[in-house]
Amino acid sequence: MIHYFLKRVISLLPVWIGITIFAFFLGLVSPGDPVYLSLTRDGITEPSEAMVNAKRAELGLDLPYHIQYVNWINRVIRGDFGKSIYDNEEIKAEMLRRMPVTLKLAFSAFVITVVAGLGIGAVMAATRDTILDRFLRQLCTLMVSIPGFCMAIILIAIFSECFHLLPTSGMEGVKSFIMPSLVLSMGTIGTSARLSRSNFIGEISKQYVLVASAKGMSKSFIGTWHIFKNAMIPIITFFGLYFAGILGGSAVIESIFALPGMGSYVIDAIYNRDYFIIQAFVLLTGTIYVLSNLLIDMLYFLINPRMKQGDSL
Amino acid sequence: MHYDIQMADVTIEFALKSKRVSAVDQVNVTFKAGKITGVIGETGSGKSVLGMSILQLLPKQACISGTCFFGHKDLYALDAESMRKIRGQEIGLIVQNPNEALNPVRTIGRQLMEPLIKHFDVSRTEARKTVEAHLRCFGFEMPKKVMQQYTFQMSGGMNQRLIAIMGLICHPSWLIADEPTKGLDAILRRSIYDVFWEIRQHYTQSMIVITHDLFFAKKLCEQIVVMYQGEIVEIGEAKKVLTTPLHPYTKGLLMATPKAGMTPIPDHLNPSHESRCKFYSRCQFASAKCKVQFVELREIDPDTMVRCILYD
Amino acid sequence: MQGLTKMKKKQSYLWIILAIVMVLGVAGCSNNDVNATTDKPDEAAAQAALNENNESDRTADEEEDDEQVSDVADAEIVLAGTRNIAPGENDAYYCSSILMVWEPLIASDESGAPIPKLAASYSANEDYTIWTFQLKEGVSFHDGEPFNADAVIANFDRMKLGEKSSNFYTMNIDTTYPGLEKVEKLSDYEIQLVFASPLPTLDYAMTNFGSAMYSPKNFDAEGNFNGLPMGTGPFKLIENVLDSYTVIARNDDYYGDKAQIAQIRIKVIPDPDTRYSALKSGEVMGVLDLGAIQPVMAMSLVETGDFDISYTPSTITHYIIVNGNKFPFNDVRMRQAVSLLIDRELILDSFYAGLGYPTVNVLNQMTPFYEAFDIPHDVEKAKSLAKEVLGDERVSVALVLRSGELNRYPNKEEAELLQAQLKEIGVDAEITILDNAAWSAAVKEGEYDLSLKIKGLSSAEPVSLFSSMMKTDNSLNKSWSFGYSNTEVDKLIEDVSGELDMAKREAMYNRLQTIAVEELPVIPYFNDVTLVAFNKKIEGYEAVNYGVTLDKVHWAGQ
Amino acid sequence: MKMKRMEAMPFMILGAIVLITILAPLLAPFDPEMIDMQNRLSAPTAAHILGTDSLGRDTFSRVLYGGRQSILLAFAATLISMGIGTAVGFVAGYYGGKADLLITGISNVFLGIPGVSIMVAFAGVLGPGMNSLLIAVTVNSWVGFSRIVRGEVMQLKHANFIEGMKSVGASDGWIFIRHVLPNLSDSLIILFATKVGSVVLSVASLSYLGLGLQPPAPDWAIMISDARPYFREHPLLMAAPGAAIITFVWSVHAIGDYMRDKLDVNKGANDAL
Amino acid sequence: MIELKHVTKIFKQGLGQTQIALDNVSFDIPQGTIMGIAGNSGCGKSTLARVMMGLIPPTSGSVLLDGKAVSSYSRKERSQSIQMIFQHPAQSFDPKMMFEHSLMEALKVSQRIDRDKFNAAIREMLSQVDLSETLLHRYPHEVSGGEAQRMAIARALLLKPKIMVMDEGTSMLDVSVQAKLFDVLTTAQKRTGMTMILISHDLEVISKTCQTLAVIYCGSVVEQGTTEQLLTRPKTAYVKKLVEEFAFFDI
Repeated sequence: MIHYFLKRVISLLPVWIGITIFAFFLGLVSPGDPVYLSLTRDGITEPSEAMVNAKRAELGLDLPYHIQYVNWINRVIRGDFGKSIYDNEEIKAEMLRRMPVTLKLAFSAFVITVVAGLGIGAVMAATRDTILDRFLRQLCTLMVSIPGFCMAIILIAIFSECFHLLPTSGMEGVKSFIMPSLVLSMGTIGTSARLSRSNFIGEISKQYVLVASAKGMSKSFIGTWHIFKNAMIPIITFFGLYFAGILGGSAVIESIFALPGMGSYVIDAIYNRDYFIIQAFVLLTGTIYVLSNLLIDMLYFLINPRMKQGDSL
Repeated sequence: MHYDIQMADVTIEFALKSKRVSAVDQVNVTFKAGKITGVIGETGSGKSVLGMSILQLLPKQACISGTCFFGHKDLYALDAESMRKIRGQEIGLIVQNPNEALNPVRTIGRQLMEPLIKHFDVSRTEARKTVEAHLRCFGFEMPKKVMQQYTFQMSGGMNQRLIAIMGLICHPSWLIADEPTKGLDAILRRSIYDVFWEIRQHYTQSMIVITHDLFFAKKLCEQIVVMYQGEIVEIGEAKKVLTTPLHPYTKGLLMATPKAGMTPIPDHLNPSHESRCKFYSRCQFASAKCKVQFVELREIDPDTMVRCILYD
Repeated sequence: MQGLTKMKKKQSYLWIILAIVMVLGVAGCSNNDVNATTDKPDEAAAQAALNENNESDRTADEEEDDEQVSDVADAEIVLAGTRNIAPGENDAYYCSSILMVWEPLIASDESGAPIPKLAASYSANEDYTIWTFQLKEGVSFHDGEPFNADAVIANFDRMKLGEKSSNFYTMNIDTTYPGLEKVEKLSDYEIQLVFASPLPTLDYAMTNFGSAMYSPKNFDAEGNFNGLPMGTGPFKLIENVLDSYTVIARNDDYYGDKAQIAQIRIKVIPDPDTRYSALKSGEVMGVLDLGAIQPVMAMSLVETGDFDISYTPSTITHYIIVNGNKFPFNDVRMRQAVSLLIDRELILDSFYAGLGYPTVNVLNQMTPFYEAFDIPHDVEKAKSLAKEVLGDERVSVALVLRSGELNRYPNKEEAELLQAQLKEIGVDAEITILDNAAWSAAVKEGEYDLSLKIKGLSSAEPVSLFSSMMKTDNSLNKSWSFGYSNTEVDKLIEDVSGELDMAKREAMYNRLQTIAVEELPVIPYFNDVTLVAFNKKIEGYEAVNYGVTLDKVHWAGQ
Repeated sequence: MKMKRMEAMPFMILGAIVLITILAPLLAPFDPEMIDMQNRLSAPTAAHILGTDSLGRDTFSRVLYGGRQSILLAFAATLISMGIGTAVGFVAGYYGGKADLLITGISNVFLGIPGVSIMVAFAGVLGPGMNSLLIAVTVNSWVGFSRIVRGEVMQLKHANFIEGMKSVGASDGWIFIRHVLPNLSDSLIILFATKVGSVVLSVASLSYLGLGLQPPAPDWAIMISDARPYFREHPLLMAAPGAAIITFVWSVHAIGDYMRDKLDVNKGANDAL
Repeated sequence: MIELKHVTKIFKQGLGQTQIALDNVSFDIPQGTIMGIAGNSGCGKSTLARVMMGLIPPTSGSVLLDGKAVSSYSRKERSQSIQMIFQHPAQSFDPKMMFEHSLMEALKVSQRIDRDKFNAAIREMLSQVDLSETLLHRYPHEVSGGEAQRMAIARALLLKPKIMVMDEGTSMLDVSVQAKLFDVLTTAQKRTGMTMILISHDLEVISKTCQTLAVIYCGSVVEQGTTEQLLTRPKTAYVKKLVEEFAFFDI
């Protein structure tokens, strides 16, 4: 088992390095000068040429790119993400403050997607080709096609303005996470429901299901113990990648629902060409992607015994 | 007290998207308890469909008419719950390709214990003991170790024996085997024969073996039913049917075996148009009468029947 | 052997549960210590904020306790701001002057002129090189420290430590107090500033952010705040969670008239539409800060009957900035044509619900030196002027918008209207929205022709505006590529800062304004207002040129 | 291949929308960019069927024109990413070994970068507008195609008919074009349909953030974000473009799902995702 | 004439594990003879077939076709000298193409016959394998196993190969269909005089059709010789057991 785990880690290392390189150069390539922006932040003062250069030297932005990259990497390994160029806030503190918000949002969206996705998928597979199946299929397609921000505006208009049930924004405990996570997960519920339906149906036609029913096992027993576990294998990979994806993708939702998460933080950073924040963010999401990959492999390893036998994936 | 399986006027059709395909056409047959009956026929003869319909294991699109009495119960009329009780407990099934018959992500032990716990709701430890006994009986030296493992860790032969045990674990009075020798090489074919011999000694005499392998059937079975395009063309005592066949199709089949020089059955000997006998277009002994006269299964002597006007 | 299966099964369940716990743990624990780091010294407040934040039902009883303490009339009022109104220690002023937590030596009145605040009175010698301030007595900071000459000197020492950036106004002693030599304590309540060169309008520069006063014990070695700000204002800042909310409470021993409400909580809702919904659903009682609510949405709230608005002229002017280095706007006639073409009344009525004052004067009205000019609108004259420049062909120009301001102002609609109108004078404008960084880069390199931009008046003293907008090769003139240069203007700007005689100074400013109106280095089109909207359940919520009268706010009927 | 009426609907709707977008100049009663400040924000009238927006432009004409940019962009970007993805996927699947390792590594890197930040960064780099969106979307979605193609090619490689073709003397290129591509077509169509749908949505959210497509040419997403201050009194301003986007994306996804269900039926399980 | 000289094939299975598929196999088949290769599943028969076809390179040793190494032939030259029939008939054709199109394509690619004679050649070949022309407009999944396999044989014969390899060609078919297939094959072989190599686990089929025989176990040739000699006087224990297995079902 450990052997397999190490093999995966080694294979994911170059990916992580690739992500750091991509993150580093993503920032540098974009036009606009963050130093000038940060000095004219209050919209009133006008920095002179000398002041701008002095600050740029101070931040080490005038060094050749590869040296900047090396400095950045060994700073990052020590856990110091440096300060934001725009308002020289300590990036690590800012991220630690914002990370739990995005994690809570991402995790609640993830839970909703898994529960709803698998639930609907299973129902569709069980009631295959009935009216319910067709209705649910259309519902999934519809859920995938509604833009997130439209859904957000409509939900706010209904639940906050008319019925005063849910807070429109802010961080007042669980209530303020209901609408955002619902909107964030809606698109993926549609996709994951369709995926699990395909997989469940695929498994139903397999030989071992015939054998199990020939043994006199009940439909529900076969469903839970036999089909579910087999169908889960490809679905885990989908959910794993989805979880890594949410972190980057919730910027719009976070700005609408005024949740101080990573998404809106990085969008502002990109507006202000705040290289250090962009690099830190992409590095973070890259690391989480790599970690979630490992997590998927571990879960995969546990659920799919074929792996234990050392078969190559 | 073993019951016979009596099937009367059984017709099975599949309602596919565009058209209805008929697989079994007006079959009347009785499988006697305590006897191994071989159902022989080529691909598309409906033998598997007939066998599977007994346990109602056909896909949803199949529509079955006629009756299939198992003792006093008509299996076709049973509701899902009572049918479930019969499966595994009274009629066991051994499926076709052994390597895909077991759930790859669940240990063999658990899959074998499931029916015991479900049907007789015995405790887990007791179920485990019975399974171990069966495993030992089928030649597995270390039953405990095997129960931890998974089907992909087993060889073809071992998997065969496992699915046999799976079918027999609840000591059903009847056993249906669907194409046990399909695509197997010589060694495995022989080991499957030993497995059936084992079953015959310790478990049950009443078996239906569906196969296209004539010699395997000849060696194993006592009674043989030959099917062609959904109809039964000949029934008889195994040795007799496969050495001195009556129906032209059975004769053709035997001539086509490698031992008999592999002479093929001609495809379009006589111009075929609506004729009563389905084998008319490929039959050497075809005559004008065959086209006109309605042919049904006639009894020549107590346990041989044939569907051909030659024997009127 | 037998145990093997059981153990193996258990092991796999263990793994799965472990994974879930780990993920939950990361989310949970990082949440706890995070709040603690925000305000290091004030551990208790952060812990309170954390508990309240986690259990939503807890917040309900939290409010009840407040109620038991003071009667229903003093329940906490919740307002919504557009950005972090208290950016924290790294900001030069910790929080905006809107919160009335800290007070300056010199404040400004309605028209933007300087009035004494913590400095009871002040005077300068005749060549304006020595300014003496008599400080208000009997005033103390929120942490109990007395407000006296030593406290003022401590604040000046902090400013001397170097420039500090801020979201509101960069604190830089060299720009606010150029040539300051000495800060002397004459007596416990009197200080004197000695300058190398004459500074006739120092009091204008010192208004509001120019002379913010904090308790001497409020800073660490480098001059950053060592905790919550300790000012002298009618409110004390008791709690601040970045990007979530800021809570200010009444300062009971305030020397002036006390605030009429016990506690105000200001939430941060950056999205304009969500802010609107929060206001409409009664979740917040009012909105404040720059661009709090767009006029159109404010009007739709007023129509519902249970909301009201309050506005007052602000220091912000809306300009159409032009690239004076490139044809066609390097020709003054073209600029005049555009100024004549645009219908300022129509823009204000359609997009700003009439809340704004049309102007052609580059100088904002919030300064005593402001001169009103009549606003010509003559499309035919505009066409003839344009024909003189363009002849018969048409020219295509780039109209660039800054995405940062789209949330606050209907710039996109204004641009599309401008685009349609420009077609009439042979100018085909192509609109592009650039994010802040790309906009500054494009504008600096002159890769644009027209853009819509707002500009605030830094201080009531107009010289800084004129020099940045009109002086050849100077700040905005250069970095926004106006390409405007006029020798008379340059000479005037040099002389005016040295001119001691107020009457002469005013005449020079008038001359500058007339030149600006004729030569239009940049095309101003209206002076903006500070607009706030509030729920009729509260009263005394009026807009002042920078912020809201927070100390006069109270529940209706109290 | 007779389709039941219900199944044919998405094809008809998509066809209708594409047709309307192409014929917009003929169908639209008004010039979508003609400003008429007199009757701003008017309710639906005989002339203006769906009323007018804050600048007095006719909402109905703008909805007709609204699809042009986003549909064109979606189809173009997805086609390009399908091209790149299929080629790369084929090389990885067919030749395997080192090429496969390298390509999987690179695609992992692309997957590791969050989609939105790539798009926003590219919009910043090249300035907003069609070409930067095109590149941003392509960079973000080619990986999806290459992973699916790689999986399918690996399965196809062992099918006898590929070895058969080799033994008949066909070159790899011939096999790719004549045999691999047609057999991939089912999964590619499914992924293409779903990708077009998701591209329209991600471009819409980008335009919502202000970095997507540029005014004044009408675009559904921009119309929605412009209508935000007015939508409570004039719901049509947001409902019309919203409905347009949802219908278009729904029809595209429905086609994708129809193909997948057809594929599921005759090929057993297929995780075309 | 096809000769195998000490052919060995080792597959790498990652993590350093290797699996020996073929171990020092050498034999030669004179032109025009029919040779059988028997062995149980998993003994390396299919690998041997693919090595002979030149589809997979041997790890060591060489395969000579008329004296020249198979690997030195270009794909086109190889296609004109050796052809193969696979185990799964429906899978031997591209599911998206009608049979007519597949046959035409085979002719076009191999350029064995010039373009205008294509139709005639196809019609003539179909009659040889006794298939009706209506099948040309059908898809692979619309015909029976037997018909598809005969179509595969037609495609192979159209290329006029010197050698035809059949890898378990009939194991998926019914007895009567198998008989029909071999009937077609043997008549074609007599007509063209090509070499035929039948690979199967079914000793009976091979004994009835092949002159010489080689038995393979775990990748190495256990015994080799004329069919009659191996069946009646098997030397090695494995072959004895194999023969016994088949005889078991005869009584």
